[in-house]
Amino acid sequence: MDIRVQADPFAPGAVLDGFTAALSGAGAVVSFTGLVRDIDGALDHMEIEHYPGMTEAALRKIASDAMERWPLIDVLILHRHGKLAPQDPIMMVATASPHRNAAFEAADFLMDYLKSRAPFWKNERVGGVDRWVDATAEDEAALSRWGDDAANGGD
Amino acid sequence: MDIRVQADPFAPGAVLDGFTAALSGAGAVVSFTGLVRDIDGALDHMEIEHYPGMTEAALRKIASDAMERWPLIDVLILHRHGKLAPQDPIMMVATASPHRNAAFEAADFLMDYLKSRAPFWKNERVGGVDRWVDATAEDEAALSRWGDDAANGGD
Amino acid sequence: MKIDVRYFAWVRERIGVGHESVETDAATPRALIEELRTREARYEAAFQDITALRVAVDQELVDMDDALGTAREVAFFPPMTGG
Amino acid sequence: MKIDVRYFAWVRERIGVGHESVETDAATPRALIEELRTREARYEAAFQDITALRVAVDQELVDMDDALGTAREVAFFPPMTGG
Repeated sequence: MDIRVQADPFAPGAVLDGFTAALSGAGAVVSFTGLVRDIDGALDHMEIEHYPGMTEAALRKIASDAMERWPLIDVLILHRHGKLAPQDPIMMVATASPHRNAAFEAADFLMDYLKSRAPFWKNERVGGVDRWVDATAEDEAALSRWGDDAANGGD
Repeated sequence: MDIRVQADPFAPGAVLDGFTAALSGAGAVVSFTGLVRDIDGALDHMEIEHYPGMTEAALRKIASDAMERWPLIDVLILHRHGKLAPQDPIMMVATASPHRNAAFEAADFLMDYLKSRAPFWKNERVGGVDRWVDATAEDEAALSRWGDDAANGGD
Repeated sequence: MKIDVRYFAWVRERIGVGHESVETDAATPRALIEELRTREARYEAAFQDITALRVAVDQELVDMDDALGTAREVAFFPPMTGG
Repeated sequence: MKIDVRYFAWVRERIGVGHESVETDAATPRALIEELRTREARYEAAFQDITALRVAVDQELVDMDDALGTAREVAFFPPMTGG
């Protein structure tokens, strides 16, 4: 299990190759990379706040839950904080398994929990004005797909 | 759309970074890498046969179907043929979308069709004996998840 | 008891500090919020809609009505937006 | 008509060649298989279980009973195992 919370930029390819090289017995590796989206071309930058200490613990919990639930060989979660430019990679998860479906489902699970259960908050500066990104009802609802208690964590 | 059929090895990370660098407006990139599995430590090598000409056309069709079905910014399919060693990357797909779910679902779709509708045949040499890998009923059944005519292609 | 109270995102901005030490006998996060609201307008501004807030006690997500017990650190923040 | 017939994987191995030119009036892939089976034992060995085979006509997957029409290239092979 590899959990990283960092202000520094990262190259998804280097992370993927490092993750893959360390595997033994894997047949399937799935990666998800989140990029800073700039749909209207108006985003100056994004700033991500987090809760040091709790962040690492929350990510470790999410990764452990995935390892318990699927036959995974390894899991990686990397998430940046601080200032990011449009198109910068924000975060990445990777899963490895002997089986394709397990790798896909676990990556999807990691993303659902990471969105709503890890203490990150995105702030976007658009046209010189800062605004906090709102959580969506869909993100919260997505957790019910996995139908367990963790979906009810928090209020 | 980037379709590659090649005998040469490839580094998944370099492919992922190249794919990601060319994107505009993407928020989500999903990659799947298939590795030569060697569960019993007995695999000498794998040899993949394919149908030159038809292979490229079939992969292009599968990628186009995904682009029509989901709001994707780009799709990549890379598949090796020839001789591969245990743990070698066999193939890779990547999808990019503004939306996470579209990127995940499309990558899953590409894999399902690639397994049963692209003209590749795997041969494993185990303990000096060659054997053709059998297609599984599960792989065929997986296509029905997507519920369309293409699932009935072939006899 | 003395609790280190932390604020994040717009909760932090409205209150004006990232964390502070609070002397309280509140039994739950909800009771702690009600106590803080009576202090100054900036707390009222941050805590006016309690359904828009999440809380962690000793760095674990909990419900607003869970017991604070011997908590050392309580954090209030809006729903998380990672990923 | 003259058709380029191609074989892959164990079909190719059993027949002993990767492709050959065949003069035939078969109307469907199934009819072409029945014709080839009568030729030599190696064809019989390759084609004994037609349900284990797939066919492509001019590089597109089709059903065994589809019309060959003016096909130039027909390929027989086992179910594919890519990915």
